[in-house]
Amino acid sequence: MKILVKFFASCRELCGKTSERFQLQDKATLRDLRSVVMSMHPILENMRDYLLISLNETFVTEQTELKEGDVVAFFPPVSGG
Amino acid sequence: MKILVKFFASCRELCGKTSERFQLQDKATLRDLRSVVMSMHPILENMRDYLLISLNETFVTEQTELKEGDVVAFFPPVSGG
Amino acid sequence: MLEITRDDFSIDEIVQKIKTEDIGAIVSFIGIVRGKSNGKNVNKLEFEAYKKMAILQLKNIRAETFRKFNVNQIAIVHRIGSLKVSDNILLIVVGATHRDEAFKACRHVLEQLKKTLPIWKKEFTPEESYWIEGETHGKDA
Amino acid sequence: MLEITRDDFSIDEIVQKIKTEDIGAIVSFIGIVRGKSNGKNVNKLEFEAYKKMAILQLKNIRAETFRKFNVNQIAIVHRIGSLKVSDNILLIVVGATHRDEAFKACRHVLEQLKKTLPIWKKEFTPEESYWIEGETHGKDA
Repeated sequence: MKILVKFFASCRELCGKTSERFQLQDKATLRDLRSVVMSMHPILENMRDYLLISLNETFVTEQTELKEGDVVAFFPPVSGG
Repeated sequence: MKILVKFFASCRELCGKTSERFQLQDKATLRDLRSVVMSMHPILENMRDYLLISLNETFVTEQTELKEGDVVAFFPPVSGG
Repeated sequence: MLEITRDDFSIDEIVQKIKTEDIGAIVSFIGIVRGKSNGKNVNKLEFEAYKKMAILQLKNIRAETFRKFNVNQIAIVHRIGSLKVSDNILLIVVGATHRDEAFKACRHVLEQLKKTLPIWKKEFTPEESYWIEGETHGKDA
Repeated sequence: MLEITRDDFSIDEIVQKIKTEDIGAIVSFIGIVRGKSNGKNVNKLEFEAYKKMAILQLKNIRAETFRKFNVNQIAIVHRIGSLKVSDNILLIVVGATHRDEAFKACRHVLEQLKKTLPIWKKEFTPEESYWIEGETHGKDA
């Protein structure tokens, strides 16, 4: 299945792109996707401890299984307001 | 000495006037003035317990001595805001 | 800016006026005429002020708030005269470097003003009219 | 009214829009670009949003605030893009029958938004630029 990954703020700048498509096996979880993304963009390791990941615009656990068409986003802690 | 007394809100309506001049003896206090005003306007007795009195736009004790030209005001507890 | 006035105010204008480079947070309070008071319909309110003393009190409240809170700007406008439902009555605008002080100071100004500002409100219902008298006596100011 | 926009806002307009006969108190918060941050001069800020998620988060915050506080209206506008010193960043407007709930709810919206709204701020000083990253991780939303 194909998953669209978006990058925001410092993640966007570190990866050098606003989004990227990843091909994953069926039943892959958010944690699996995270590993794939991190191996493609090892620079994100620097912010591993506080990186946030959303699935379809909400926060879910990393055990959540993905499905075709899902939109995942990687970003740092928010700083609006 | 002559003292100007102003009335506001319900005090103004009860007394039927916005201000009145009172003639007092030298060294008269705010308490003396209060007695004179109350005897001229006994209807104010109804609000005796919560009537507020200011002297030259500030709150002072009733023992304060008055002097020529002082402006005193009688009014109920405030309700602005 | 401290005003007792018959005129309505623009929050945008006052916010613009008080802005400085130090201000990161502005908290404002607007008091508005409600259509009901204690279950009764209200047609209008009339506000009467002891204007000279009210301006003095606003200065006292502002000075005391500057002493208590780390804020940069305080503007207060209280309207008087006849006001109808949904009309603005009161505006308090507080500008500070940080949000916590701005919130606390704005609330503080409001509570002090409700206790000590010599302004009185008369409510007009379809049947009658009566003065509203505050619970506290203002002598703690 | 919940908006993530490049445009500036008018507080007067939004206050006018949310007024109803029940509302006696409106508390608003405006966040503004300061000229200094941690002692450094700031030339401008840039705000980036995950817009779709941000709107969803604003809806969540509004719904949760309505559950927790007795307030009638909540409007939130957060600007994005490049903002200079003294520009408005954020507006929160809360209308309620009484002042206490309006103050508490406005503050609550602000604190929730600072923790969970997916918007990021980049500071530009004369020498450099860097992303500001929040201390909390948003997962408690």
